[in-house]
Amino acid sequence: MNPVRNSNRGKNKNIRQEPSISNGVKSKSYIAFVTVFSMAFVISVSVRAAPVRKKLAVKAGSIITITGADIKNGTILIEDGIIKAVGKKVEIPWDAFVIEAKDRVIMPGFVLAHTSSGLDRANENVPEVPFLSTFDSIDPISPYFEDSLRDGVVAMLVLPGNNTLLGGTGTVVKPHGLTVEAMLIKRYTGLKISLRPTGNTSRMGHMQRFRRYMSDLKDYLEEYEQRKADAKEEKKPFDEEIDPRKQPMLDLMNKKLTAFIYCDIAADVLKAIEIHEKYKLNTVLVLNPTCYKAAPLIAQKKLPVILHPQLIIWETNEETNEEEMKVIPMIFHKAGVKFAFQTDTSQYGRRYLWYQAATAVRHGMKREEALKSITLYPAQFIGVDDRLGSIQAGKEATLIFLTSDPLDAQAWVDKVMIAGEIVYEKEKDQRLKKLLEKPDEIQKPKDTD
Amino acid sequence: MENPVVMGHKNIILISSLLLLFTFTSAFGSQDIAIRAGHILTISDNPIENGIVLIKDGKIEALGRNVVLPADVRLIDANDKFVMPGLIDSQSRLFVMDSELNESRTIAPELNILDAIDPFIKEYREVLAQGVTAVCVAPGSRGLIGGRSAVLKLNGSKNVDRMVLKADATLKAAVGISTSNASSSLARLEHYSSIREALIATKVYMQRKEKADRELAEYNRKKAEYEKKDSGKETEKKEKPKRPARFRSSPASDVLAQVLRKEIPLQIEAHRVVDILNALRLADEFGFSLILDKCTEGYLIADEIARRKVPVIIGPVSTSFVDMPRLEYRNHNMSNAAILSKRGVKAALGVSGRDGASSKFITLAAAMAAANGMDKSAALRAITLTPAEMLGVADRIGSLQVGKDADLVILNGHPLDIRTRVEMVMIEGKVVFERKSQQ
Amino acid sequence: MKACVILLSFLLLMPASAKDEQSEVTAIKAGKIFTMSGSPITDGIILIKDGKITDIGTGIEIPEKANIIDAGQKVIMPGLVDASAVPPVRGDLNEQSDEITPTIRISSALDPQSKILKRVVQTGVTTLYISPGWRNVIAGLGTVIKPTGKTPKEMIIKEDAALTLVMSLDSTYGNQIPRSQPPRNFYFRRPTTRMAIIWMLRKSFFDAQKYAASKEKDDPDMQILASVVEDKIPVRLNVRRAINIRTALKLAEEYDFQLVLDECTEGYKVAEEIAQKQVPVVLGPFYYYPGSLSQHREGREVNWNNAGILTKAGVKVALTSGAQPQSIDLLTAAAFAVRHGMPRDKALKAITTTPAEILGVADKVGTLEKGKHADILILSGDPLKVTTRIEKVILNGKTVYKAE
Amino acid sequence: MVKAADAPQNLAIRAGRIWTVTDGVITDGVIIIKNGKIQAVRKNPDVPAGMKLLDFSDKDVMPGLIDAHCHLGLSLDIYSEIDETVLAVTPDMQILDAFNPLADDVKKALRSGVTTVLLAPGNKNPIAGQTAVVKLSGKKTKDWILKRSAGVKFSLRDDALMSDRRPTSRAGLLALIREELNNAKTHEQDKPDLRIEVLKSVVDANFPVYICAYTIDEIVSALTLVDEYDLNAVLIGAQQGDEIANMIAGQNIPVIYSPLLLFSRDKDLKRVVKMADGGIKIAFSSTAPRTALSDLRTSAITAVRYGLDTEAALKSLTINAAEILGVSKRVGSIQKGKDADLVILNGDPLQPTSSVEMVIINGTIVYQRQKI
Repeated sequence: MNPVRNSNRGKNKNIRQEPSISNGVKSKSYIAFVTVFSMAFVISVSVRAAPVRKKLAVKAGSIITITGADIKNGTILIEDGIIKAVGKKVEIPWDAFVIEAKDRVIMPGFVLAHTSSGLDRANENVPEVPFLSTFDSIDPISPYFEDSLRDGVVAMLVLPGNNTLLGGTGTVVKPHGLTVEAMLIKRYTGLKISLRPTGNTSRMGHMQRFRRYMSDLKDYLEEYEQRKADAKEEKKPFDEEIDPRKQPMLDLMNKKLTAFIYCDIAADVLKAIEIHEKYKLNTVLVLNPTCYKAAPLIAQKKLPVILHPQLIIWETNEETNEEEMKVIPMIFHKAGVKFAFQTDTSQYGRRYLWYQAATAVRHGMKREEALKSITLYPAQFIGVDDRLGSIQAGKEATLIFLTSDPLDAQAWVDKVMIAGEIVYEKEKDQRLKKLLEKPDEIQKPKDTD
Repeated sequence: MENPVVMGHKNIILISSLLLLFTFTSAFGSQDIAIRAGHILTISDNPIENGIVLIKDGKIEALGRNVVLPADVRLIDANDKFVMPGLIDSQSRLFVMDSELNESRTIAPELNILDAIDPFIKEYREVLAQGVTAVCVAPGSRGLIGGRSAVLKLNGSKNVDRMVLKADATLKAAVGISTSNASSSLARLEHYSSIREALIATKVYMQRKEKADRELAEYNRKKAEYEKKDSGKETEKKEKPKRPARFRSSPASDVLAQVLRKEIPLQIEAHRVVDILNALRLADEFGFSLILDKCTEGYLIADEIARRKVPVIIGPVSTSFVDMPRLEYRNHNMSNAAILSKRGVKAALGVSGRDGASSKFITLAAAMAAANGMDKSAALRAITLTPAEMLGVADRIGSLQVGKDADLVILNGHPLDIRTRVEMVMIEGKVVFERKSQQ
Repeated sequence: MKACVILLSFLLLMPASAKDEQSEVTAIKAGKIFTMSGSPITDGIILIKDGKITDIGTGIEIPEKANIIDAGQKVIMPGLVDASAVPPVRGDLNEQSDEITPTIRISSALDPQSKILKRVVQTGVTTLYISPGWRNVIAGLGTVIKPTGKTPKEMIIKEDAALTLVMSLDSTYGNQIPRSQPPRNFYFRRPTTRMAIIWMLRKSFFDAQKYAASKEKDDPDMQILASVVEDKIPVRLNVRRAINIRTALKLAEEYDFQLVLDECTEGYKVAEEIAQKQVPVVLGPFYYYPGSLSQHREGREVNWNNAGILTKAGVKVALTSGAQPQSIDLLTAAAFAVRHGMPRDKALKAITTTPAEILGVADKVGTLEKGKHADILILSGDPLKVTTRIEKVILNGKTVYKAE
Repeated sequence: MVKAADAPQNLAIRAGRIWTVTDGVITDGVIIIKNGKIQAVRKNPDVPAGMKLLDFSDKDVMPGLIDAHCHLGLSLDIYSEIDETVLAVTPDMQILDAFNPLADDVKKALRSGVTTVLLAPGNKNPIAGQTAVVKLSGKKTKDWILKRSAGVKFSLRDDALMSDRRPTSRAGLLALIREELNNAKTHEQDKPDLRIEVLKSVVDANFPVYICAYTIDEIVSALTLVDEYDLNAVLIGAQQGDEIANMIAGQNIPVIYSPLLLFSRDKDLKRVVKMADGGIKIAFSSTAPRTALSDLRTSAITAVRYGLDTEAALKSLTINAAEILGVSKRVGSIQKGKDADLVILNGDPLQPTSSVEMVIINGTIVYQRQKI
């Protein structure tokens, strides 16, 4: 890790002690505090204050509000990027700019609660690095973000990968903007803990390493408090900082950070719960498919879950020797667990959040619930549900315009609006054209001989 | 240092309550159960013919020829059958994946096998079906000091803490294990000495710790005194006492300290004569309570072992239990158990099979030991009460005695007869296995 | 607990399949039937007798003792045909000891108990073409099988269905060039370049032609190559780059053999030429990103609409899993082909009739017609909706999968 | 222990139970042995004069156990001289040339009651070499070598695939075997070639082949080969054979079953039972020294544990094996005229609690258990 950067982070109290920076206004002011990132301030503001019309009225063929009932031929009234009203008969002020979307389905943008893409490298090879932040590693021009926007994702929590015991803290960004600061929605959210042993360590060693770290932390704090007490006693001034490298774990324990605990096998879930309860954390479980065996436990503990992109696995039934299809989202759904989906590009569909939801619906999940797990729930898990995840008055006007029903493979994202500003339009998407249309005839070589 | 097990206990006790419901194949609340059996092998005492075992809230309430049955008791009729305590495999690797058995570090006493337990693996059902109700799982033999073992019950719980009968049952160590199949005389030397070093270091550590505690106490006393002086009418100013440096405890050393204080026995895996002697020498020097594990060539120095009253867990009885006999088994002798027990060594039998499923053959192991000279009663004791005593759980399991857990097996014949089938298995009064009729 | 669930699900499953086997005739009623041979039938009936379709249409009267499966308003379509599936074979699919191994028959190594088969059935695939791996220039003979039966004999419906050639760079992988050190094993060998691959193909077929003409028939390798140039066995040629596709077409002309193109990643660039030569294409796995293709050197220029562009140009296109265990869901593949620009009807054909024709088993499978195998899918809705699920798979008239 | 050097003398053995295998159990009987052969087996206990009497009135006598597939006496250290892997096809190799009758594991085998074994090469060659049937003790060649060449061993296992030798794939493996057999078929006599001669006798003269195949696909390929070239075949291993028992029985191919390892899952341990019930002739094997030598009897005992009929188990240890190996004229049961290869146990042979007290080969005591 880079000591200079860390000492900066250490000194800068605003970053750490600002109580959950969640809504847009606050986050602006919060960034403003950050003297070291004053540059960021300028840009992020300039992005917000881009040529957004002050008042907008979107006339939609149908509106999926997520929290409320769907609305046919409704209107969404937007002012300064915030939704003012939504409904069938919303009267449009004379000075509002009207966007006609009669043949479109409009819904809140998708939210991705866990990804490690868009980073140059996802994992540090030292096991305990809670003080690292993806903020310093996000690559704004990575095609991943471009694609995410194209696919209707408007917010994503970028966390370190699953190969590091204490991997570091995450950053919530929107896939739009030329710098990380411009993309930033919320930084210093979530800390990644991975229970999968790496290298040649066993689970015994891995857990022991974790306990060791925690007991050291305990020692450190006791000593710190002792020194403080002594200073008080001797009426000396006490200006010693908490070691910035330890701060994130402390914030984890006083719930300023949410723990994103990755479990590789079902047995790891038990350990995750153990940790969750011992340290009284805010916990979100990031699960491998086989963890479904622990679903009843998770349901009982009411822990939120982020599912692996692979939603269907097969297992051999020992008695009959038959292959049995296990539909992971259904197992959790039946158990009553609240979950969000993840994506990857390893096969057809999985790249799209809407396809993941559709897969669950295919196997019997309620449509409303499925849609929630790609919008509202992930927004809740990463603490941006006060501005994203549904279409309600007061929330940010971050919407996607679809050509037809979101769960239909033939539906395309036609427009993406972030805080009242249209940031993506399909017909202007050159790359998509290149991917879908026939290139100009390349001339044939003359026949030799 | 924080104890993971205790910690866990406080926390996840809730889950278990829920899990109980669907983990047990059939559970009838806390109704009393009486088993009328043709033969009751108590193991601790003589067998009882045509007796009754009375079970109340998971414990054995009474047993004998004439037990008065309370009203509304559930009577299980086993007139022509055998009843015996649940079997124990003291060398099992059930619930642990191969990859999790060993840690790359060589001296790692702070490790705990409970972190490697995967309650979701299915093999245990087959083991249970053969009458095994408890297993002792220890780390593998790759590390010199591999970590602490634990005694688990096969009660089908998906929650490790509910399975645990005893955590930190032993600390597992190994000397002279050949990693390749080449001769390992050098490794042998190195193993012995590095374990010895670790123990010596621990002694020093303990002294330092005591000293630190003393100093702290002293300081606190002085400080209190000083403050008193300070507050009262000060006569002559005393200078303020200095706080001693804070003592940093080390999880590893703390475990070894427990060993030296005889709180945890050291279970040393040794095959060849020289290794066994090394283990004994260590015990002589440091005076910890030793359990010899495997002890393949023990029969060659039975008296040495007997003289020191060191208990032994023998296994595998037959090399059929291991896939490919390693160098350690070169002088393997199926009479090992017989010879040792006849010379008065306290000998338990383990399967020490290649994987978890092997534990289901514990009775076969006992039978083989009997075939090679161990008398049958001793062989049966070696897979029930003896291991229970060694592992410090004899107050709960291992024999049929009033007050002990109702972990028992009902068989349709003598346990050592190959044609005998397990009819029913109970753990703490709950039926966890019942043989289907068509089988 | 889990055991109980499993047991239950099986109790649910058993009766259906059991009954199918007992009773003589099975009759299936459904709201909509995509026969793939003509226009869809509404409220149709299919009669099945010993594994074959005996009658199909509306208003057919059902015999007394027939076992009736009433699919209600559900949708029925023929079992899917994967023209490039993952072989149910253990271990290495490539015989690495030589780059020209025509006598290798993938059928000889079939594993009837393979998990792959049991899974693939649940995704609706009832006919598969499997071939040796792609690490040899001439890899060997592929086979058309059905995912049922205890022995290869029972599974195979067309042995020696095609000879697999590999013109993509895969056939050079693992080969080392003997430079300073002397060749130690057979990995020191040709080909290591594109030109060498094509040279070897030319050479083999040149010899094959001579052999075919000559009298004595004593070389098993040549025997097979000869039957290719004699047009008895078609060729499946794995190729990705446009330039190689051209070469392949030329080669097919020179030695005139029946050509089928495999994978064909850059096919969209030379669609017209392929169409003009009337060469069918079996599209390989779909990749979102240029370079995400494992053979990145050849996958720089992916086009999502490869299938669409080829079909528009008039090429016969089959959509397949591309022998990738990861992507085995053909229905989804078709749905996305349509999303990217392939006409709907063509997409449906591309996973049923077209592959059946390419594999030369169109007389047995691919459509729902009198006399054809009773391979039937019962779907909860439209085949190309991703929210539609496979309710039941009927293979040779027997229910082999039923969703809980 | 009585030295194996003693001349085979005339013996009378009185036993509590005689498990003849072929004609039931005789209680309180006597076995009369004259120069290495069984001269009589009778009920009434009186013994002709001038005969050394071994009195085992409270013990059981059974025929010497036959281990139908093992690699005994081939190992200097824990197994080595089993596979000749430079070439993939070595039918002319004879395993007997590598056999050391005085090896350690041979003695161990004797102690566990094994008197006759099939020696075989390992599984690393598709066409490995010629097997042999030998007794584990005996002075004159004819006493202990029952068959110098009992057949050719094929291996369809993955072990026969190597990354740097043909074949590297299963398909390639079968292609190779077919190629070799076809060559043998079409081979002209005028150019002699030992390798091909052997294979010729396989395809033309019904010379036995021992095909090692464990999994279903391996077994299926084996059956196809047998069909194609109509081979006189025996299956070795055949672990998952129960899945296609009817086919194996249909082609009536006997099976030398792989040892029942004591770490297998229940469903695998039940397989052999299903096969026996399916009408397949089963013999047990130890593949020693890979697995422990006690395995031969333990295999049978475990099979009984999982439901195998005791008589079938007993036969599989003795007469079945003898028949499969084609040596049933001399060994495999306690019958007049057969070699006096006997095992004395202190109880029912199929109980794990009973152990071997004495082993006799050709009327000579070759092992006697000492008291501890």
